Amino acid sequence: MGLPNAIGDLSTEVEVEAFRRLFPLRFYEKHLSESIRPDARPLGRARDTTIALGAVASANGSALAKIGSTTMLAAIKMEVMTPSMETPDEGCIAIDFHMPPICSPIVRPGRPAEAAPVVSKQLSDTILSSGMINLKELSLVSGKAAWMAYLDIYCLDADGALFDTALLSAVAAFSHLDIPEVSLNDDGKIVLLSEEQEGMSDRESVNKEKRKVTLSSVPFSLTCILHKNYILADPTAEEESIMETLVTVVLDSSSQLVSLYKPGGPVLAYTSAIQDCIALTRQRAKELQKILDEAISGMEVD
Amino acid sequence: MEYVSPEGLRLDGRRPMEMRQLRAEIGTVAKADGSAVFEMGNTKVIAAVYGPREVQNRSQQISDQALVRCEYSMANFSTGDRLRKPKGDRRSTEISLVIRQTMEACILTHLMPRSQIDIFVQVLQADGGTRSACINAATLALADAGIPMRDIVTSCSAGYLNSAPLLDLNYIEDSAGGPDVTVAILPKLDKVTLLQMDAKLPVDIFENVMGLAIEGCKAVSNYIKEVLLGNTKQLEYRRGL
Amino acid sequence: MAAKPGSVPTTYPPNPGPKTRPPIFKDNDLDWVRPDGRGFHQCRPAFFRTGAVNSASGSAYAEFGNTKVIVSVFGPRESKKAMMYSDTGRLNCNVSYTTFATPVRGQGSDHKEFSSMLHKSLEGAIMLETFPKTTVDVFALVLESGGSDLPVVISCASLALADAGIMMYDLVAAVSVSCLGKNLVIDPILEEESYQDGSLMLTCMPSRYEVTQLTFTGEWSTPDINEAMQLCLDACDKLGKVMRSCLKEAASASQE
Amino acid sequence: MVGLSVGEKHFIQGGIAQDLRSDGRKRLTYRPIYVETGVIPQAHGSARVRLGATDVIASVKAELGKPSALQSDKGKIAIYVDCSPTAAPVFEGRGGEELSTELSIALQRCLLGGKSGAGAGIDPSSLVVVEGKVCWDLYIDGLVISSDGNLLDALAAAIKAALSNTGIPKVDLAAETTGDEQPEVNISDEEFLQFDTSGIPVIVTLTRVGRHYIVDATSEEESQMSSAVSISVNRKGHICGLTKRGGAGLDPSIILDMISVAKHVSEQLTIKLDSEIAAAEASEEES
Amino acid sequence: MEVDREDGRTQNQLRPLACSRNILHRAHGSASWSQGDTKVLAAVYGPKAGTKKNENPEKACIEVIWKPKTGQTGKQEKEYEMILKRTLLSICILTVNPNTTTSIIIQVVNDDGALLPSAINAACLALVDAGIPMKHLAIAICCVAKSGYVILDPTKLEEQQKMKAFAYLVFPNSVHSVLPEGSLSVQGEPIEHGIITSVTHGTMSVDDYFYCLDRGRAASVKLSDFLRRSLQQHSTDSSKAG
Repeated sequence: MGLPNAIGDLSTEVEVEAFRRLFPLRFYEKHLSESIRPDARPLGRARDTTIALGAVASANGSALAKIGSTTMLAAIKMEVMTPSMETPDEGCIAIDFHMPPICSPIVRPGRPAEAAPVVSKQLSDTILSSGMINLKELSLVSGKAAWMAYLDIYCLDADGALFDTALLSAVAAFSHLDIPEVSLNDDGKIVLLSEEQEGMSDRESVNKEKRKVTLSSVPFSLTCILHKNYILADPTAEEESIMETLVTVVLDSSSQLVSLYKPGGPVLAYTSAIQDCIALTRQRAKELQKILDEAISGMEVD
Repeated sequence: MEYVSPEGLRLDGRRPMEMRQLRAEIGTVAKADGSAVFEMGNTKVIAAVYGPREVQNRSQQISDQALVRCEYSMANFSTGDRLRKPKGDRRSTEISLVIRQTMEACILTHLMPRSQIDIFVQVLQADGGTRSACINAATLALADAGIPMRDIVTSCSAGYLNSAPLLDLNYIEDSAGGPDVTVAILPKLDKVTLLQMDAKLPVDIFENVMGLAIEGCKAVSNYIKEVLLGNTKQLEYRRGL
Repeated sequence: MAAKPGSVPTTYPPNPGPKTRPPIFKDNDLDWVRPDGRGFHQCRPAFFRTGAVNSASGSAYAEFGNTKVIVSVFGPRESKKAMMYSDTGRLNCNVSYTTFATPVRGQGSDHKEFSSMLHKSLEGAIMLETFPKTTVDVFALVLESGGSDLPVVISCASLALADAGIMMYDLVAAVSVSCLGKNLVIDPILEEESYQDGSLMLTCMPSRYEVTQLTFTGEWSTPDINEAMQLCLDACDKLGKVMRSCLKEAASASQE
Repeated sequence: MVGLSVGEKHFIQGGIAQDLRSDGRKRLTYRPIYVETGVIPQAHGSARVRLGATDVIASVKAELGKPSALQSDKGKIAIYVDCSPTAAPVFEGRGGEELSTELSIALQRCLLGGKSGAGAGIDPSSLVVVEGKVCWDLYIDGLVISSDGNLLDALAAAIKAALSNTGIPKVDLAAETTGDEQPEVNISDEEFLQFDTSGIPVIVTLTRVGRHYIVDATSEEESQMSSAVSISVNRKGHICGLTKRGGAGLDPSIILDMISVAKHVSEQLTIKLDSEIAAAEASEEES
Repeated sequence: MEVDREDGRTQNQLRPLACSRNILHRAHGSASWSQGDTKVLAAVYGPKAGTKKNENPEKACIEVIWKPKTGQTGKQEKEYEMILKRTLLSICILTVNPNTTTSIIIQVVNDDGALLPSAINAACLALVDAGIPMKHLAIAICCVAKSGYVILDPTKLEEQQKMKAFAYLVFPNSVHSVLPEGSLSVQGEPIEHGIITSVTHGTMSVDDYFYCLDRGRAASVKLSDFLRRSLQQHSTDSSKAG
């Protein structure tokens, strides 16, 4: 057992930064044994989280969410479509997740990041299957016109827990969504009911009542790292790259399980660990709900 | 549609065995090592040859022979209806390959190991028979660049429409959907280096049509030789020999 | 447009019909005010902040009215492809838009023209010989387009380069001017840009008083050119001061 | 890539400093321009321009289209440039794309005027057939066949020549149509409309080598430049567009000086080009 | 509680399983796996020299290419590729062949539900066929949870019926090991009780999920037996032939 000792001896001599780069796993394990993480967080604590609503003026709904330094900008643009024959009174949501080259040194222009389509798929699965949005509310004229909500989420800074931040920004953008008031014109097209026309035009608004979407059962998520017997909540990019087993739990407001996502990883998840992760997520969902409520009430004051 | 009138004339007034007007010009691209314009009626192509030179991509280097590369591209305005095609579509890739293989067979590649020869052909106007015109232009450009070759390669196409073999199809005849036989030969060695056909044709008629195309190739080779000779004489004259 | 594979229904934005172009102002109508109430020669208030993206070597965020831009700088790092040896560094620029940046939902694709303009505006200011054999990547994302996008991107990029500690001769400030009828308006917003008769964009290194890039469109007489250039140079000078103070603030904040 | 030895570089720079360039020209002299029109019979108009060893072709094709909703009284003009790999092996595959886009954008900026169409070489409202319904869409394609510097000036000259050579078929309305229907039109195959090309500017590129600037640089000279400014000037002497290449900064007063030099040079260039175009047209009609 | 299933199965009944190995001659390893009408083909090439950029060269690297039955590779396929890659990485011994890349190509022949689990099982078999060093096998199964009961191995129709939640689960198979008893268990739980991969769709209660886990784990034993039997059979066949 010469090697670990050698490293141990070395650790007293080399500087902390150098040790961190040379033996990242040992560096982390030393911290974990003290129940603390290098950024001074306890294992189960998530990073500081902020939400700013209405970050993009040209969109119908938008939000900027930050968890630690991971930053996501989500914006919704509403367009009109003809609903499909099978669901004449339902609208549609198209969700896309982008990782532009600005967000991380590994993304280069012209070659999209490998993670982007995966997170994109995960997001649309989660949002659509959680039943957060009733697609019927997006209907305008049954069989003729319905809203297509284009939700685009841009990662501005990638530092771990991409899915959690993206989901939070998406939920916040929906809660900020203001559906424009529209009417049906003579050509059968939906047009904006602009303020100056209101007086003289005899057209009626087709969605006077439906200017906001009701969010039933909002999904919140928490990603945890499983490493040996430790569970680390809300990992940074560095932690994700060193300890590879990730579990993402999504719970909705009524604590129903929307998704439990563990794509492989060297550590096996036992029932007890999963129960712990779910418990952490329950707690986190409450925190996030509070942050979101504060952001919304902050908007209403303005 | 009638492609040959009862009087035995084709749509553009030619006889079935008649070739379109040929025109060639050597040295049109000043910066290239060799270049030529070749016209067959309304079909007009430019070929430029760069090399033999150092291999750009080291991994492609061949230790005992020269690397021959070819790129075929069509100008946006070369066809009747304006189309902006992306570069490197399937058709251009295929033609590039055909030209490359044909030219590689006649270049004495073993004389220039570890080097690279680039042939670029650009179609300015397409009116049928671009493949043949490109090969002819490439031959001239290679000769202009002074690259050692076994023989010049010349190419011509022939088709079979309204039960008549037709030499050197133009675009309308080409798009009629009948068989189209493209042949390239080494005239001095009397060997065929390229033979392509893309439709069904009885064997005896095929021999007929191929024979016609070979005759066309020979006619092209006579013209090309004339042009090369004229060019050489001019060079001689300029050098005051 | 060919339909995309898959069953994506075609959609349209609910705009109130094709607008007939309202004349923003008539000739010689000097009483006209700009849509956002500014004077003709008045720039929008500029807001800059460095260090917006943690994972980048340097970054900056800029906000001019509704124009919001974020720029990250990576490197100097290993050149991407097996590129030939070079005894000076390389600069690689890329500008892209978000899908929701423009009033009509776009594709969010790369903007080749702006990418090459950004490159040309910056290369003269960077000491490329200080990082041989390597590449500095400058990536810009326009979060929201509110007019004068390119000048904002350029100014923001030079700030991000400074934040990344890349050696430069000077900061690069950029300003554009639109020509509407006989009037010159500085720092135009999107609406003004869509009706402009001509435009001029100038990027310069304010302390060295050198122009690194200059573009014109439309028809200009010599006196107009003189006037517009002077307008831009003055504005660049002011902008340069704002940028410098932003850097100073960041530096003093990090010292504390 | 132009590979030059130190001696060659000095020779070029020294020659420019003494107002005697390596091919015997003065700093502000163009190489001889050869114009040939009607080189692409399938197009509505075409021209080939040679400037020394630089060789470009421009073609104009017109298609009937619908004007955009925002500018219902204007036709659309688009300029695309392609660099053929015959001109240089580096243009192979996608290698020429970067330069092609740059040239296309520079030409659009210099020839098509501002967003509202003011200052355009060709009045886009002359392309309208029925307002808001039918207009001509003009597609201008440039192709670089051989490149020896100064591509932008050569392309602009070729486009000007191609437009002078362009005849657009006359269009008659077939029948009165109302409402939203797309009106039917007859395209005449006998009568052609010509453009007024006198307003199309010429582009003069001034390349700065050392402390001097030269026009119509060859690629060897371009490799020695510190910066270059392309200025498009119309017959009235107004500047219709300007782009700068090359990274080095310039003092604003130098730019103004360059503009005035460009104006001066453009007068001679316009005259020379017009006479070449006229000669080319005449020889085309003869043949 | 009895549930009626379209094909008359009981809720815990799997569809008929079939698998075969070494079906492609050019590939280094290959296998096909079918569960009812779902059929997947997997081919393994490698280990080839070198890893891709951004991968750790001190370990072996795995690359997964998912070919859908029709159409082009989209987001769904990218997600499957990522899940498959991570799942396989966790069962392979990566330190044996450092700085190499093993490619696994998955071709969907027919999709009738439980596609991802079938692909994981097929990939596992193909890896064994190619002789890639592995810690243990992975057994994948799909469970559908519906208010209090669970059905296993659903068909496409059963997957698509709305408001149903389903989970794809991957377990390690039971290890026959020469190591002393207990060394393979973590915290007293046997290794086959751990989850390698879990992917869920749709909303379910937490209890339902754990119920899924239980049933899935029970069924995975059956699958594991089937896998082991077919592997042993093949190896005896080939040893006879050899």
